[in-house]
Amino acid sequence: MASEANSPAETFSPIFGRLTLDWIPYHEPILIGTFAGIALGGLILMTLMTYFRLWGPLWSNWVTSVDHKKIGIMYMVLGFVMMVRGFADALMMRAQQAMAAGGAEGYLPPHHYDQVFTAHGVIMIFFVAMPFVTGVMNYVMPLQIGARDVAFPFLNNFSFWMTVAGALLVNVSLFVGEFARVGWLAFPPLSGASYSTGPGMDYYLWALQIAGVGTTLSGINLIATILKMRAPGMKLFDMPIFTWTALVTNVLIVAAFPVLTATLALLTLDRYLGFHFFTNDFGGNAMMYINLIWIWGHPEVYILIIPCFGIISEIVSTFSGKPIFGYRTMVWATACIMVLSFVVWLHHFFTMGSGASVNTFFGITTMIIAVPTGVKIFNWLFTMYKGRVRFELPMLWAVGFLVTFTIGGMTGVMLAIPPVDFQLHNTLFLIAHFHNVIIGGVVFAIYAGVVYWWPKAFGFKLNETWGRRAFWGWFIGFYVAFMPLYALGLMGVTRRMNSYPDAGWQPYFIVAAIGAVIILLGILSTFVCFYVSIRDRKALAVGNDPWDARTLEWATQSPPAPYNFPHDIEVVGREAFWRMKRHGFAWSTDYAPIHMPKGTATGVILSAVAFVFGFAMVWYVWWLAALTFVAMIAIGIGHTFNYNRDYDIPVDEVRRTEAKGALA
Amino acid sequence: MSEHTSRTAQAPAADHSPVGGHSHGTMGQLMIGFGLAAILTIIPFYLVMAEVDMGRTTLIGIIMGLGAVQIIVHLVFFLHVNRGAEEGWTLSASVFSVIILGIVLAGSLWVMHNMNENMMPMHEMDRHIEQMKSLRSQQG
Amino acid sequence: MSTVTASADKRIVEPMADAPMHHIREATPHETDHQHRSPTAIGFWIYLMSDCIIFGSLFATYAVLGYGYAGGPAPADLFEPGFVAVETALLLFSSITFGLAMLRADKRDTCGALVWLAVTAVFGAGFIGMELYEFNHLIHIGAGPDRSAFLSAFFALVGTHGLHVTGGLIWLITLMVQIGMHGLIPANMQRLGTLSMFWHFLDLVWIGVFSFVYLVRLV
Amino acid sequence: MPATLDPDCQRLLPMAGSLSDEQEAEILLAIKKPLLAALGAFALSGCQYDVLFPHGWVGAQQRDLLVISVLLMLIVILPVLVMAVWFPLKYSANRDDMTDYDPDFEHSNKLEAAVWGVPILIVIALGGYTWVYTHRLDPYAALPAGVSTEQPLRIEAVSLDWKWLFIYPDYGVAAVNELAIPVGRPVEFSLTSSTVMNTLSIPKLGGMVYSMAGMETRLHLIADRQGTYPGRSAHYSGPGFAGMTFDTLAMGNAEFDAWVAARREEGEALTRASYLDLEKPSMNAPVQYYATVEDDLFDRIVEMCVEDGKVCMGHMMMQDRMGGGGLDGIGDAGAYSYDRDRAIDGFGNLIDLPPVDGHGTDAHGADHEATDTTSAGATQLTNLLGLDPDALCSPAGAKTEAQTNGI
Repeated sequence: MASEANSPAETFSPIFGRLTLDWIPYHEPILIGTFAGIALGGLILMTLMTYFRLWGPLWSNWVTSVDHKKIGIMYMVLGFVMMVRGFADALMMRAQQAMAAGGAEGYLPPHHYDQVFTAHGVIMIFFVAMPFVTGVMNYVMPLQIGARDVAFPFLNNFSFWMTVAGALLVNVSLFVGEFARVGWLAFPPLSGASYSTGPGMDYYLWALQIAGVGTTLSGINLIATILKMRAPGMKLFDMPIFTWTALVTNVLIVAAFPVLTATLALLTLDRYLGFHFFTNDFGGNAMMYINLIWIWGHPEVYILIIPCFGIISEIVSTFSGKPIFGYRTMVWATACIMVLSFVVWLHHFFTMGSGASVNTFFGITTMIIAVPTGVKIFNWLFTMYKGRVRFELPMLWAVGFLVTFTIGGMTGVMLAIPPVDFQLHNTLFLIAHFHNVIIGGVVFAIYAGVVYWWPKAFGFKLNETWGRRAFWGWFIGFYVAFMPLYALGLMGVTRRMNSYPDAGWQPYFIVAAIGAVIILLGILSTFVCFYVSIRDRKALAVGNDPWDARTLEWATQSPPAPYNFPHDIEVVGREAFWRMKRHGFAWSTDYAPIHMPKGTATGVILSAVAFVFGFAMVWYVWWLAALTFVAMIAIGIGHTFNYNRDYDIPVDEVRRTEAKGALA
Repeated sequence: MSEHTSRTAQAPAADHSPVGGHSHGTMGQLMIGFGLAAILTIIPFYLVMAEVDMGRTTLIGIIMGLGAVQIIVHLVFFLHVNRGAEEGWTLSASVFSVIILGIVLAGSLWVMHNMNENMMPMHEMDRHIEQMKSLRSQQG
Repeated sequence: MSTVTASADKRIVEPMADAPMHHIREATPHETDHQHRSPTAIGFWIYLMSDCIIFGSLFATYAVLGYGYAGGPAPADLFEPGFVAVETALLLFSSITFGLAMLRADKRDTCGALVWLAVTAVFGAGFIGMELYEFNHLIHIGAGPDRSAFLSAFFALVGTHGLHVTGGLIWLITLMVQIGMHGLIPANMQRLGTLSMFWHFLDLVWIGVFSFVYLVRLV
Repeated sequence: MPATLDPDCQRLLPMAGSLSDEQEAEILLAIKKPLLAALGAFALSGCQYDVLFPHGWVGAQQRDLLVISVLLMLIVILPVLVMAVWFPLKYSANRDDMTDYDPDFEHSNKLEAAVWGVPILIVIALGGYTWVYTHRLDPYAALPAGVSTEQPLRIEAVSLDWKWLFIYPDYGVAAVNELAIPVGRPVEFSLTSSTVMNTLSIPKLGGMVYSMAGMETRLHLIADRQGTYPGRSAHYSGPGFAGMTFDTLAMGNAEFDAWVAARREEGEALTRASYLDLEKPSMNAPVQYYATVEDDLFDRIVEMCVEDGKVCMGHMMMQDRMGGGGLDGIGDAGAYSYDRDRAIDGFGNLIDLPPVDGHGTDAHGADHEATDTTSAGATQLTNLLGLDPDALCSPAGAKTEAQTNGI
């Protein structure tokens, strides 16, 4: 036998499926502590909310809201909350690897450590990075194109809550059962029925499927919004760069996520019904999974980074006091990336048996994709050139992004060369590389976006001191944490090891752990920054256009009224707001009633039922799964019988709202 | 089941297609489409069911080709995809999907074929054919 | 580029104080040109394209794994071209009858539209019935999806199409009830147009299925 | 430790190379402990950059390409990094002389040409190198003739749960978690896995390649210098993964012959039966040797038919190419089943999953009772759906025994 410990026995009862008390990990002190902390925190939160009578407003103003701005903000909250969870996993890993050298075992046994690194990857990609980019796109894009809301407001609400349902399912696995122990992409046969028994892998599948529905629908929604809801007169080549990147990102989502859905569905069939897609036997072929998952996986990388390019473009342009350099080049470069990102997927598995010609082809296509990406970086540089650069918080993050992302890009091209990849594949060099582009790219850009659009969303700026502390925590922490991993990678150190024999590696791991702690300080500073800024919101209050910005979202009130704009805007040319300002812009006070969609609880109810369905499927509680499945269909059909989904905001209310904004 | 139109839309930037959007076609279009689809369905079924004597590759080519043509017939006559519909976005979206589908299908086949060639235990074909024959005779 | 900026500057961007009502008038549900402005058609088309890529992945899987019989039955042992021809005919007829229903609906002939929709539903149900029969038969003789990678890929691809048709049927019946309740109001017309796209799309996918899954493998 | 320092590292650490052991010991004693620990750790780890200081031709080529690519990219990367910091400072809004502020500067054909042109030129150069090196270092291809004139040594490597088995087909010996190779002689690995994916990685010698069940991959490496080089699995494969390490002993030809001879003297026989025993999951397995190896064992491992009563994959693929097993083949499922016999729980212990339609596995007399259609042998599908097993299961269950006996 391989281990002293055992998983709970496979049993089945008609009522509880395979769920037994043995699956509650009460013998794991770390988990019990976490659970107690969350339960206590939750209890305090609920008490406070009850005390201040906030349940009603939360439900009617937020949970059931179809307002794209509120949904955008909720996505960001989800992203930050899940980032705490994902980062806790990261700290655990760094601590384990700093300890477990030269025969020492550390404090996490493999069974637990393997779940931690899987959960870290899944959470950070699907429930941190994705909500972040979706949230920013949701909030900013409709404002930038002068729309009142997205094309399908109800769908937007539903998409968000499906993402939450997926995130909840991942977190429930902490306290009921276990999570997958397979790495974030769950390569079979390891993730198949035989080598991943127990509920962990099923949590993974259902969480991603449920969240994936939300992501795909949100992608469709935002494309339709950009295509159909632009302000009159706004041509495609008048759209702000961020809107362009949002369009490309959502096209990628709609084209790539179906592949993920299909692939995970096939793996689910393998696990649940004994199909043989990715098994070793019966003619199955695990390589087909690897192939399909990376057809999704590589575009996914660009789904995360392209909106970040857009954010950086807006910020660099605004804070340099200049239009973006080479607008058309920028757009075409983005479009190139959109198509090219679909022809490079094999570079993730050069070492898995392809021949030299195939490897060369995919290596070279990968290098080609670096060209449009590099062009973007030059465009940002030349936007600053001969500009008037104000080094405010968003710009600080943007410059941090430029430097860090460039280095990450270089190591990425190194990995794209097949013979080099043969040495560096699956080493910590790879880990350092993708954290370099995801932290240096996505996280820095999202932070830049948050500090940039925060005054728009809430009417006050973020506290500068704590904002800078957060930046330096992340920036220094990143280099301290990941440069040692590059070094370890050049030693050939493999990823995902919960212990290692060579004590010579330990100093590097200790430095990396210190780096993680510095990042922790950055994250704590972020939350302190939020707290301090909200506390001092009166002092930090700003007008509608605090950064002297160039795009339409700054033409509205801060925070914008539910209907965004009191009137339609006839847009002519690029950077409409910039010219509107120069010609002394003011909204007409001749208001008209505004037609808006009503809030609805259907989205959150459907998602709650979907969550229960996922849980029932994980534990083989077939009766509950069937019941919830039918319920979802019934609720969906029921929703279509409601024809009364809109209302008019009367002129008086518009006038009142606009007057309030003018006073502030 | 859940699509909900926001009727708060501003007019789109430029709507050059007053007829665009939802054209449901005419009886004539429908019948032409039906006729073509029926022919394009009957031919491949006939070829297979009558076991027409043709090269395997030719037959496969014909069946796949007719399938492709019929897909276009459906797109044009039943789904009314044309340059005017939705300011051309329907057509663009379709072309883009075809490109992605082409990449996914051709790419997967190429990559998987290359890997199977390299890795699948097919190198001792002859030995296996021998085994096979003996097995068949044993069973028979 | 700078010339564009300069000329644009002359045309001052202002709120449309003179015609601020346009979109609101346009947005009322009974406006005839409403559907041309609505994002529903293009949104649903984009959904269909994403669905198309799901099918594409399944077709790719069938193409790659469809020759792994694991010593079990091959297409020639299992597929009956005549049977598939009848299925195909049912689906094609249902497409035509849906088209006829749309033509009636365009003429605001509620009753005619409902009748044709009912005929469509019958054809669709017939198709699903045949598919269920086929699946049941295969599983009964032991050629279920767990027998080989080929059968797994077959069941997954054809089954996914079948699930879509089933979903379409549920939607069709729901919409018939709604048309019965409210008549051919613009909202229902829009739904009918959307369902029409879905239904024709399923027929289109079936062309791929009968060509690539059945016929080619019987050559 | 100093004994394992190689010349590369000695160049990095001039002190270490020039001192005798005694002198060193004296100095070491004189230095305070914490300083020693820190210095020692970093100095030693300077020698650990296996990727940068490889001891094999393949690794050296890969290192060269790595260096070339970095230098090529620095042509663009360095200016970008400089500009990224310098521009915001130089064009700061706080500068005194604002005359160079040009708010309309948003396009320049020259700059555009440069920002597209230079990266494209670099990518063309990189692409050329990639083409040449990727073909030269194709793991399936034998090393170029110029590297070594010696006949390649064939080694069959199998990743098991969770240890490595190295079979020397030319010598008829095998070892677990130890890899001995002669210096200067190319090594041709044939790789496969018994269950999940793993990767054979010996960074000091060169790149890695995956091992996968039912498939056979190749890897060509060579050691230029004697030494002990760590090897491991570089693809996460389950709870015992971190312990899948082994020492690569690169030795002279005579020593290698002695190693082989020593293996032949002692140790047990690696037969199909003992392999099935070895294949069972274990963690941190000790080094173990086999004096003899049954013929065709590796092929059977690749083709997943070490067990009696299982159809070999090559055979299956031939059969499939000839049109499959027909309707009569339906009941033979058990002879094609593999994974479920190796199911493990979360801690790596073998567990019993109900076999898939296992009517054919009668070679395992003990398992046979469990494969009865009416009891535990019902398919998982049936179990999960709670459906009538008779409706789902092959009625051929009874007659399949006879059919599969012939295989």
